Amino acid sequence: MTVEFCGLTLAHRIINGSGTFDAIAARAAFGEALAGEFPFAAYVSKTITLEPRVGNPPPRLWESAGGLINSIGLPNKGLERYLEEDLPRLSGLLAPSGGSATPIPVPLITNVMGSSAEEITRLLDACEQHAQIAAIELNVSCPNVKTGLDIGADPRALEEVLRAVRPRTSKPLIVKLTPNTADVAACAQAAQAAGADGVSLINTLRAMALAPRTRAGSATPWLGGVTGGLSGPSIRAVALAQVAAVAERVSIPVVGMGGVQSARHARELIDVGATLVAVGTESFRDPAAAAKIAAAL
Amino acid sequence: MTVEFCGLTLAHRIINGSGTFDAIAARAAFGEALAGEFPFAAYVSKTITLEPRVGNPPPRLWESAGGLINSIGLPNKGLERYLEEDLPRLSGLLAPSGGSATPIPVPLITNVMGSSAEEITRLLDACEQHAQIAAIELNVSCPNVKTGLDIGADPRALEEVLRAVRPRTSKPLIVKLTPNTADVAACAQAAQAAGADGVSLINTLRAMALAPRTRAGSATPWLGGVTGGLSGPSIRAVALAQVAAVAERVSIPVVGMGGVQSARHARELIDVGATLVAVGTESFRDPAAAAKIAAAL
Amino acid sequence: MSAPFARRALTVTAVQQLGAYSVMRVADPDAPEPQAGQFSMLAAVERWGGGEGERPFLARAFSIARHLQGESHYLLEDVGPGTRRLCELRAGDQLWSLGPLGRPFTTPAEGRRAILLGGGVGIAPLAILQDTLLEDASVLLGFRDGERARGAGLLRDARVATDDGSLGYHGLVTDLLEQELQSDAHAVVYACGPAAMLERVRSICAETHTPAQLALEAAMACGFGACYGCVVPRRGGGYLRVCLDGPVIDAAELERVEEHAGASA
Amino acid sequence: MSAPFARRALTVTAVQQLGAYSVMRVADPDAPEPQAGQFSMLAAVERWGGGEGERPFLARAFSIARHLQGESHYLLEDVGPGTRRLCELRAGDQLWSLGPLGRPFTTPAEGRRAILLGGGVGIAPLAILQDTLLEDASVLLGFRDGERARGAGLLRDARVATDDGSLGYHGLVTDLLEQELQSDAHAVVYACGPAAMLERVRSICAETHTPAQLALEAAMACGFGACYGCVVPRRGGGYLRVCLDGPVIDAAELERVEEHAGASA
Ligand SMILES: Cc1cc2nc3c(=O)[nH]c(=O)nc-3n(C[C@H](O)[C@H](O)[C@H](O)COP(=O)(O)OP(=O)(O)OC[C@H]3O[C@@H](n4cnc5c(N)ncnc54)[C@H](O)[C@@H]3O)c2cc1C
Ligand SMILES: Cc1cc2nc3c(=O)[nH]c(=O)nc-3n(C[C@H](O)[C@H](O)[C@H](O)COP(=O)(O)OP(=O)(O)OC[C@H]3O[C@@H](n4cnc5c(N)ncnc54)[C@H](O)[C@@H]3O)c2cc1C
Ligand SMILES: Cc1cc2nc3c(=O)[nH]c(=O)nc-3n(C[C@H](O)[C@H](O)[C@H](O)COP(=O)(O)O)c2cc1C
Ligand SMILES: Cc1cc2nc3c(=O)[nH]c(=O)nc-3n(C[C@H](O)[C@H](O)[C@H](O)COP(=O)(O)O)c2cc1C
Ligand code: FES
Ligand code: FES
Repeated sequence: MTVEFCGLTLAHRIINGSGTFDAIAARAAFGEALAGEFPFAAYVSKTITLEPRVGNPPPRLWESAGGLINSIGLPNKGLERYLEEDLPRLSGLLAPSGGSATPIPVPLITNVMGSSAEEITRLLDACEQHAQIAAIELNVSCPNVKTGLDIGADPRALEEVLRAVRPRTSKPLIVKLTPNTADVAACAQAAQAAGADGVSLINTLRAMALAPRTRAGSATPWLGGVTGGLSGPSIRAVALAQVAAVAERVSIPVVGMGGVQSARHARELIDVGATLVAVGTESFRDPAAAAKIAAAL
Repeated sequence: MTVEFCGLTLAHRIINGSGTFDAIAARAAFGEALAGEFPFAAYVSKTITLEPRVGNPPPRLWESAGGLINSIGLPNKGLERYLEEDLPRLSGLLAPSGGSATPIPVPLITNVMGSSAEEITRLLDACEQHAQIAAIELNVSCPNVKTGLDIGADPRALEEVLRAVRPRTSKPLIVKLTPNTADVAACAQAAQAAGADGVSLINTLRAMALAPRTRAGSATPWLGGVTGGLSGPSIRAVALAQVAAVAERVSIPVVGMGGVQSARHARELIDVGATLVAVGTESFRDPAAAAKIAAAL
Repeated sequence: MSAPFARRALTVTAVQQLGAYSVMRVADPDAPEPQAGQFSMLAAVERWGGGEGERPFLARAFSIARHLQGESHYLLEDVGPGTRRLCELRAGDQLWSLGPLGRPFTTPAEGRRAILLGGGVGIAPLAILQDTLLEDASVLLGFRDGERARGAGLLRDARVATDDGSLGYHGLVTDLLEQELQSDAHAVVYACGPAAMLERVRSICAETHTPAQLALEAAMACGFGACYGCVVPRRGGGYLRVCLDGPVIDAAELERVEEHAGASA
Repeated sequence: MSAPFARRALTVTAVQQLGAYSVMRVADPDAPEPQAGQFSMLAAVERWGGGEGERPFLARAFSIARHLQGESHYLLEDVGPGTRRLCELRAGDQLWSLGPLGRPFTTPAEGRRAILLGGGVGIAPLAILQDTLLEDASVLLGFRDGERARGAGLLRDARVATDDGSLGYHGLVTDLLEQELQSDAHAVVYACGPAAMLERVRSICAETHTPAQLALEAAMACGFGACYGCVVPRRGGGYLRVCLDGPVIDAAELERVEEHAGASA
């Protein structure tokens, strides 16, 4: 009962949302055996950038009604150290594929982000050298240095960037769309037109929280990064609408995510057209959530 | 302690979100005395269109995590009957203004929507004849007949429409922005540039729900209107981010709304730059919510 | 008299099991006297939320089943996160209540004999109707099974039908209605229950030219006409708001009773 | 031993009031033996949500205060919707627990005398430390007031300081630390408490060249290194994840203890 996705063979339909599961940290916390019974059918890395980033100053988290706002700020070691240090430690992951079937290797999907076609080109070129990377997820929620808007928010701008970078990789290219846009389906169409092999959505919704007032002073943002991204159950109905709109308009496979907590939620995204479903915030509440959902699907 | 807003004098800072309080129905349910101690400092009508609309087929409601999805479909009597039948019944509303001060008349803000500049022009022209209408709120979350996108989702398109219709009314014109856009602040700037006297936000986020599966059949949308709009606490952090972004970029007054449940929430919207705060979904849980918030501010 | 314009924090005074249902009593001494057919919007003061799907969030509508000595009685069936939470409440717990709301039942035209017809948890508003307006009406109650049929104890002198034959007549309660109307057609029917039952009542009454008042249900966000969410199609076009134009609606106003417009069976 | 890779539904066996705090005991017979300084991510199985601001939603971190005969003990202070809900639980109620997680305290270098220093609810991990590793350490505990100072009963032989003088030494518990270090500087400090206290401990220990292990706090979404939300600045640049690199962190790794990195006072 394996699943085909962009030419990859997966143990089941459930993967992780980028930045919501650290396989290396998880093995430190839960033991090395985890590698042999990995909860996700594919492992998506945290967003990797050309240069190392330390991320935003704390506080980075705010709990909202049925959701979480994060302002992590994409901390990562930078492309070079990711490829050198992390990649070797991510080999050999296996996912149970239900019943007594032999476990299936977990392909690695490296999520990258750059603020220009040139930066993305350099990221793709470097990944191209590593057979261990099975596919690329391109995070286009990166603010354009010129306009300040996400490069993925405008279909034309997105198509232009993608046309420029698409030839640089022979690996399946999945575009992680931004939900903070007027017409996410038009963005998905642009990605398809530019040669994307798949799209994934939704990323977090732009959100904000203020620090609880302690004295009569002026209000200050709670998050070190000022604004953050909303995830979890409170965005699930928005995710369902966006995934449905996208799946209706593109023929490439869709990875649906946003607030999935149960097999029922995953099934709903599949029902509206997703091929795979990613679990993000719910893994924080229970690291085994994805495994339970995969088993119950 | 009255508040000035677009030249109107209000008893306090709390008004209703369009379509979330029916003053005529409320007087039927709670008695005529309500008119003399109206909970909102201004009364915003449900969206009025040129022609009558019956609205969407039921089901129209879906409860989500900390929120509500509605697919009401803007039922209304149409412009003519609204002006003839409803307007006279909405005169004489008074709002307590705190302590023993005399109550302040509640100005009427008529919310209108049209799918083209011509339609909006006809709506504004008709309202112009009625002194009882203190201000106009223009709902630009109306899908453009040509593109299918909300006319308010694109700053350029929005500015063009507004420039065409702005001269038709001498009343304060508040533009109710759509949150389903890449850059709500750019839309607000466009509204300001075209002569809007104020902006209000956020309207509901596009969302969807599927009917609970009863048998192994294909999944069907729950809502009669297929998609709906998400409101309530789950969108509050998104509202705060959008109101903050807008208030930073425009000098006209801002009406903030989205998930307000308490004076603290209202205060936060004011802190990031709103002049007035609208209460919507929370009034469903307690019709006196707005009055309590106004008293506690 | 109209409802106070705010939800009120009330105290649960007693909860009793009645077969598959709970009867919850709530002290509400200052409320205006509710009329038969009216409802309240209820929510727990503490921990309303955090159930299945991070719900409930909105208040829920419940028929006032009885109002005695300053206490409102409600008949509850656990069908989801909202009713589950309310069924958990115990004497001393706090409840938000808004109401009484909605258009009540009205007394029959002179000379017509009243028949009260209830199905499942929809029997609730018939109890207060029997208490206040129609003490001598015939009472026909239908239930899915024996556990639910114990709910019939809420009313006096009821004839009971069960789907599985475990109590009373084996079959639909609407069969009993047809028998009653055959023996004396000069009647008026007051009905509340599942949509399929109400639709059957509507069509029987239409055929036999029997006036009928149907207490409908619909998912509600507000309960007082604000959200336009609780609609059912009106005969001749457009929609009725169940909370404002109902919940008691003259059967003649409806073309048919739609799937979502009834109580759980 | 590492933690099982899933949250586990456990049963509360007892809840006791200890002044301003609650001590909750949870049956956890199958868990690996926790080490002093480790924590669990806890959430109520029922009704986790629906409190203030429609929260809590995420699990909350709690130091394992003690682990005896297959039961984990936690010391809880009600400071918000999550702790409030947990403080409501009673024997028999179900709890989600993930853990034990995090880097524990380590034994002192040969010859150094241990001083345990706790503030407020931050005394919790010192109890298990006293139970397992450092039975003979001096124990200095600081509290805001007398009600909270009753929490000192969690440990044996503690010297207590209170901000308001209602019990023990009138002043900061770090004053007591300075006295102790003056009498015998060859010590190692194990501390957990409010950020301001930990910062004072860090600076005293830096000045006196006393090694110190600080158990930090930070708002956590996951507890196992997945979210990168729980960071504190590391001396020399970058950040440490409190859940993975801590909660017990060598004071030398920190430039200073920031405002959000401590327990409630
Ligand atoms: C006027 C009136 C009087 C009533 N009187 C009584 C009474 O006396 N006693 C009584 O027990 N009940 C009564 N009801 C019904 C009661 O209000 C509902 O059973 C209750 O609202 C269900 O809430 P829940 O959370 O328990 O279940 P829900 O989960 O809300 O499920 C109820 C139904 O709603 C649908 N549904 C499922 N999920 C959702 C969702 N997320 N959003 C929206 N709809 C959903 C499904 O069709 C489901 O079967 C009355 C209703 C009305 C309108
Ligand atoms: C390793 C570790 C061990 C701990 N051990 C213990 C222990 O043994 N005993 C104990 O009682 N506590 C302990 N804590 C602290 C405990 O986890 C917190 O008190 C708890 O998470 C608070 O949750 P709450 O919902 O009750 O309060 P919250 O409302 O979450 O308030 C706690 C603080 O968070 C901030 N805050 C307020 N609102 C929000 C929001 N919406 N989103 C994010 N932050 C907000 C404020 O600064 C507030 O003071 C420990 C924490 C850690 C990290
Ligand atoms: C703490 C956190 C960190 C995240 N980091 C990234 C990231 O680095 N790159 C990315 O593309 N998405 C990131 N996301 C977005 C998730 O992958 C996912 O799109 C989103 O959270 C919605 O899914 P959920 O509701 O299941 O969490 C992050 C989300 C969270 C909550
Ligand atoms: C049931 C319902 C009906 C609404 N109808 C309208 C409408 O007719 N016109 C409009 O501009 N906004 C409408 N809105 C949007 C609200 O005015 C408001 O922008 C939104 O609900 C966010 O605020 P809240 O979270 O406080 O509800 C409606 C919202 C709801 C929930
Ligand atoms: S429930 Fe809101 S209008 Fe009827
Ligand atoms: S709490 Fe998630 S990384 Fe530490």
